[in-house]
Amino acid sequence: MNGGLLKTELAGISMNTPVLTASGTFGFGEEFAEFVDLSLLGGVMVKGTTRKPRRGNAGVRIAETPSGMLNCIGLENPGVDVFLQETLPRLMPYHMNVIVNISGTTVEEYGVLAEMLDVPGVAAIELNVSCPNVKDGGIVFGTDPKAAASVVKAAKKWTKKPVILKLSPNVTDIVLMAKAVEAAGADAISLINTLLGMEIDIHTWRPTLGNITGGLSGPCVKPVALRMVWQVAQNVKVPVIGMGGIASWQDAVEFFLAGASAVAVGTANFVNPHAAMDIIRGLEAYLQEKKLGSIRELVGKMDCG
Amino acid sequence: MNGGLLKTELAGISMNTPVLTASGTFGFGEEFAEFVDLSLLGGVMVKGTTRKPRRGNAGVRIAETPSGMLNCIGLENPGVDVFLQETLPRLMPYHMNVIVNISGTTVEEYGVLAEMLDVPGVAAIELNVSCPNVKDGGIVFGTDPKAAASVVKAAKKWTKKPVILKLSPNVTDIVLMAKAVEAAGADAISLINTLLGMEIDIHTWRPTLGNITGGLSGPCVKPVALRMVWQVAQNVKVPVIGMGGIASWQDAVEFFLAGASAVAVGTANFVNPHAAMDIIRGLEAYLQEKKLGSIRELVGKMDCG
Amino acid sequence: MDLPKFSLDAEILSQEQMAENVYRMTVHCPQIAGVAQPGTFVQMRLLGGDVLLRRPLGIAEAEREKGTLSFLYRVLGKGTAAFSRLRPGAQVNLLGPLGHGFCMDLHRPLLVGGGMGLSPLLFYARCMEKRADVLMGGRHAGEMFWTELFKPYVSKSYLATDDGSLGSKGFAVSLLPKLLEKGEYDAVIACGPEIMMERAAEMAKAAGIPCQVSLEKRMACGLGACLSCSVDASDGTRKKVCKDGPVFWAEEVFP
Amino acid sequence: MDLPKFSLDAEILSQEQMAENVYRMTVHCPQIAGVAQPGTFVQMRLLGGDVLLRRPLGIAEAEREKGTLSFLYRVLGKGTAAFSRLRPGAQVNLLGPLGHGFCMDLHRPLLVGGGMGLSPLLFYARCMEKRADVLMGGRHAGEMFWTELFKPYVSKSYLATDDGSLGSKGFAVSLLPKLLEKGEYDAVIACGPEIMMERAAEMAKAAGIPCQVSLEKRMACGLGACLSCSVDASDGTRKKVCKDGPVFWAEEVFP
Ligand SMILES: Cc1cc2nc3c(=O)[nH]c(=O)nc-3n(C[C@H](O)[C@H](O)[C@H](O)COP(=O)(O)OP(=O)(O)OC[C@H]3O[C@@H](n4cnc5c(N)ncnc54)[C@H](O)[C@@H]3O)c2cc1C
Ligand SMILES: Cc1cc2nc3c(=O)[nH]c(=O)nc-3n(C[C@H](O)[C@H](O)[C@H](O)COP(=O)(O)OP(=O)(O)OC[C@H]3O[C@@H](n4cnc5c(N)ncnc54)[C@H](O)[C@@H]3O)c2cc1C
Ligand SMILES: Cc1cc2nc3c(=O)[nH]c(=O)nc-3n(C[C@H](O)[C@H](O)[C@H](O)COP(=O)(O)O)c2cc1C
Ligand SMILES: Cc1cc2nc3c(=O)[nH]c(=O)nc-3n(C[C@H](O)[C@H](O)[C@H](O)COP(=O)(O)O)c2cc1C
Ligand code: FES
Ligand code: FES
Repeated sequence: MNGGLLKTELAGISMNTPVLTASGTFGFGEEFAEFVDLSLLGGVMVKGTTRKPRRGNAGVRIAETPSGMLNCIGLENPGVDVFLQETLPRLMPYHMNVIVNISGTTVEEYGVLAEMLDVPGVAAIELNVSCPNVKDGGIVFGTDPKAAASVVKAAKKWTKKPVILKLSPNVTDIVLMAKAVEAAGADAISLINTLLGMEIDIHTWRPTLGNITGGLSGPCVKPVALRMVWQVAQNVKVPVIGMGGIASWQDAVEFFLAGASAVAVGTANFVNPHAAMDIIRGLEAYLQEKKLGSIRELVGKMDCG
Repeated sequence: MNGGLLKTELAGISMNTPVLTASGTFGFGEEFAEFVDLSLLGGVMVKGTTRKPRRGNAGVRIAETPSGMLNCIGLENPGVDVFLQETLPRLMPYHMNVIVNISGTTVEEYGVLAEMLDVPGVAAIELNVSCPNVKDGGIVFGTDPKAAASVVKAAKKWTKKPVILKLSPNVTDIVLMAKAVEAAGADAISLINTLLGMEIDIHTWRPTLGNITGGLSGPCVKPVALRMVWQVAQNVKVPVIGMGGIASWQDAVEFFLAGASAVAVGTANFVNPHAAMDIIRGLEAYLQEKKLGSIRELVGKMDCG
Repeated sequence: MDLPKFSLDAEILSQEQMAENVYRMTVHCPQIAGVAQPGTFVQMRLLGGDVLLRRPLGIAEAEREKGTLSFLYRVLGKGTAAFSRLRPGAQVNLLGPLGHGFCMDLHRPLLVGGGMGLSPLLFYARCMEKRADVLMGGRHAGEMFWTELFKPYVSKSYLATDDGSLGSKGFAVSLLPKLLEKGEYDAVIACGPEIMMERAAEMAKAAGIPCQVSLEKRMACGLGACLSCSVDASDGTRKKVCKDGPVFWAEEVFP
Repeated sequence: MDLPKFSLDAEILSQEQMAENVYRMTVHCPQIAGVAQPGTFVQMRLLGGDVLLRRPLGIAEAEREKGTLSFLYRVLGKGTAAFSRLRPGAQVNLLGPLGHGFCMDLHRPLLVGGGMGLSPLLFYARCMEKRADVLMGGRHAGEMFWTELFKPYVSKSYLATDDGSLGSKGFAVSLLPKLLEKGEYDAVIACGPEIMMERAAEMAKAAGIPCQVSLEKRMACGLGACLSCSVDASDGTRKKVCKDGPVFWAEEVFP
């Protein structure tokens, strides 16, 4: 690593590189420790955490689609208590930015979670208001600007950590959502979460997934994600963390040019466990080749003259 | 063709098969006459037609994306007068259902177009309220239930032909849109139009497409299209024409099971000019194998028990 | 203890069709061959095709000296069909070895396998050096190439086919009570359809010996990160088949 | 008159590298070879890979007796890179012949080609049986394998490279005024970068002879249906490069 070129800072979090890993696709980071130098990542957005443990959805949880996948994990996780007592201490030796992705069923629960996670070792919290795979709440916070704003306010009130709001792409007007959460005090915005999709098994005439519908991710969603990042980045002042289908450093460059200050790698981790490392190396070489002194010189530089 | 199995009727239009071709992907049908028996199709949804001729967008108009494509043709067409005087008479010998896809910039214009097209040789009109690639209007009719409803009313008032409303997937609540246009009198609903996406050329730092953003179509969007068809079909009584990424008869079967009464083939026509024929043959063989007497026995039969 | 894991391209040395829709692929991959244990698996990725996710495949043979791995797989859908079209000289990417394998600390295990579940048992039988017997189940005689594969490595083999075209007619597990009667075996090691493994587990329990089973679930990461593959364990916790398994003691996962 | 069109799988007979990133692929496709005209093209589709849309390629050679077609193409992106990895025996799907070719009704045309634009001119030269001369432009000597390819079919060839490593240094069109001076040619047939064709058209006009050009646009359908490829014509109408072209009289499309 030719130190420095990729160093950045986002919402007060200092990052060795602007490449993070997306929630739900990278476990707690430790699962990938053999393939990725976790301390080089901008951060690991850990698996969605809830107040109480959740078993997630029954039945089949993933399906492959053209250049993508559907999932309906349904926020399976051991709950915030186990996270704080067992997981977080285990992550300390990795020296990585741990960004905790949280989901609540009420506005208050986001506040409670935010407060519980206001502890050393947590770099930031990411509010997931858009998990398409759980029935009790969540989805409304992700599609209604007022509800999303109230979730941000609740979290901001109870934590001093940076609060990142993660937007759902399943909306008519992504800019409206982004402006609402910015006004409510979000320190950064990440997007996109998964698109809602489904598959039917034509042999059994039943939905493939246990939850009928699931979240679409992977390269197939990249054009939509990139468009939303571009629209949002132009309209807010807080930094945007772009994600959705990023599988190569070239994809990442597109997101930076569209206005993302950092990117997160999701589904690609399943295809190639060192995808994030490959992207970091590729970005660095690209900056060197283009004789750019910092990744920031790319951010938002798309020229639509 | 083992006659009859695929015969169907939709919004009063009798169709030899429930397989149509999607607007903008099949010209006026004649371009594909060497590869497809046009009279076997349920209908040809011809290229989007407007009151005045349109040149469409400048610059690059298509880009390939993972399992899909972006387009920003921008409704290039010779205008309704040329369509009526030159194109329609030329299509007569093909004995196909000509469904004219129309776009207006005002509610009134939809009425004017509907009236002008209320002529022999036109089987139905399809209202495109969702072209993402033109700036003057269109998009608002596709994302606001009231506006969409008023477009349907205007068209219904001026034509006795069946009126099909084509929904945009770029909305928070597709069911709300569908219910609104059903209540306004739409005889059928087709969905989905393209998802809004973009691509950036990392060599030039410019958007690939002349119009910056474009519409995403092809296999990559199938999971989203199928989910929307399923959601809408459960909530409206009018028939649904399903489209979005259909490339094989297996894909088509999924759409029927999800509740579509007919399907339309779009991007797949570019990949395989006889895609629609292959789908017709595959569906017929499937019905025979399953010992079903009619395609209707598939419609909406997904079992989510 | 987790085994060290590798993610690397491996050259295909041979690809043979064993029966209708069943293939054996052998690849050169000394790193994984060097550490793989019977019951562990790899996540195989197609390079440059239109298959996105990896596909889990058990390891059927690992020859440490030659640095080769073999897989026996059935063509089911898009991924396995694409694998079967690859020719020697082509490459696949392997992530592995993944998960935990079968208990090696046994003196006289009885292997019970059905269909492609026989694949990891083959590797196990070989490591047991004739100390294991095998009870095989398959659909019909055409699939019983397995007999030949197991012959060099097991002491005795028994078999049943659904249609009776080879061996006894019916389910392999039906033969189990009789085989366990003599008290010769110190464990049952089962891999195959879930219903078969459940019955094998019951019978082993009745016979008073332990039983291991190998579960199958759709997998994305294979590393314990995505929770695509989690199952309820008997103790009320959740287990990840890819990481905590795929091999479990029957009582860990069956009620 | 439109040519009859086919959409069919064709076996690759050979694939040779001609220069850095430039390949010649020969396929067996008697149906298209039987009717193709110089200047027409095919839409080539990769079977079973991760490339969705077809890619337009001009026909460089069509041998009616052998039923073969050749393409000369440069690897630019994902599609052409995938083509270049295919080996003899593999198949591609061809849709063609598409569009309208060059005017065959000429006695002594001068062909002006730059880069891969030389490919369709090769087919044309061959049909003209030594009645044509060719003026070739390329980046450097490494790309001038073209000279050898044209030699058997043209009467004279002239060439220029950007770096002067072969032939004259500079743009090929700069040589044009001198060549047209004698009044020997009855038309200029140009294919290459748009700027080159525009200049060639101007010079032909100045010399008082007609000029044809072959346009390049991104294409989806290739059949005149999708309007991916439309361009403004001088008469104010819109033309579809795939169907109305790719070959146009210069005055139809250049101001
Ligand atoms: C630990 C483990 C070891 C395995 N070992 C073998 C083996 O040695 N030989 C063999 O023939 N098969 C084995 N399988 C099953 C094999 O993984 C599937 O048959 C294969 O993934 C099917 O992929 P496809 O693309 O052909 O089918 P598709 O139906 O197109 O696959 C769609 C998706 O579902 C998943 N999927 C479909 N069926 C299964 C299944 N039965 N198990 C897990 N995932 C599935 C695929 O991985 C893919 O993600 C094993 C499975 C597991 C979990
Ligand atoms: C009528 C016609 C004939 C042609 N004949 C030849 C030939 O004989 N030899 C040759 O080397 N090339 C030829 N080309 C150009 C060739 O089609 C492109 O180089 C090729 O499509 C690039 O595909 P890609 O996947 O490698 O590049 P990518 O950049 O990955 O392609 C992305 C998309 O853009 C399109 N595209 C990119 N560049 C071009 C281009 N220059 N022209 C048209 N579409 C493009 C692709 O078709 C694809 O849809 C011809 C083009 C046309 C229109
Ligand atoms: C298996 C899986 C599980 C996911 N779980 C979560 C989650 O718990 N919380 C969350 O905010 N996003 C979750 N996501 C969404 C991803 O973080 C990411 O936003 C999305 O997948 C788009 O990025 P990608 O296309 O690179 O995967 C999940 C995605 C996948 C594929
Ligand atoms: C090149 C192109 C042009 C299109 N033009 C129109 C149009 O004029 N009017 C319209 O309603 N939809 C238009 N569409 C959308 C398609 O009709 C269809 O709704 C969409 O592409 C999804 O189907 P597919 O994935 O099968 O292509 C166009 C799509 C493409 C790819
Ligand atoms: S496959 Fe990801 S946790 Fe098991
Ligand atoms: S490529 Fe479709 S009209 Fe020319």
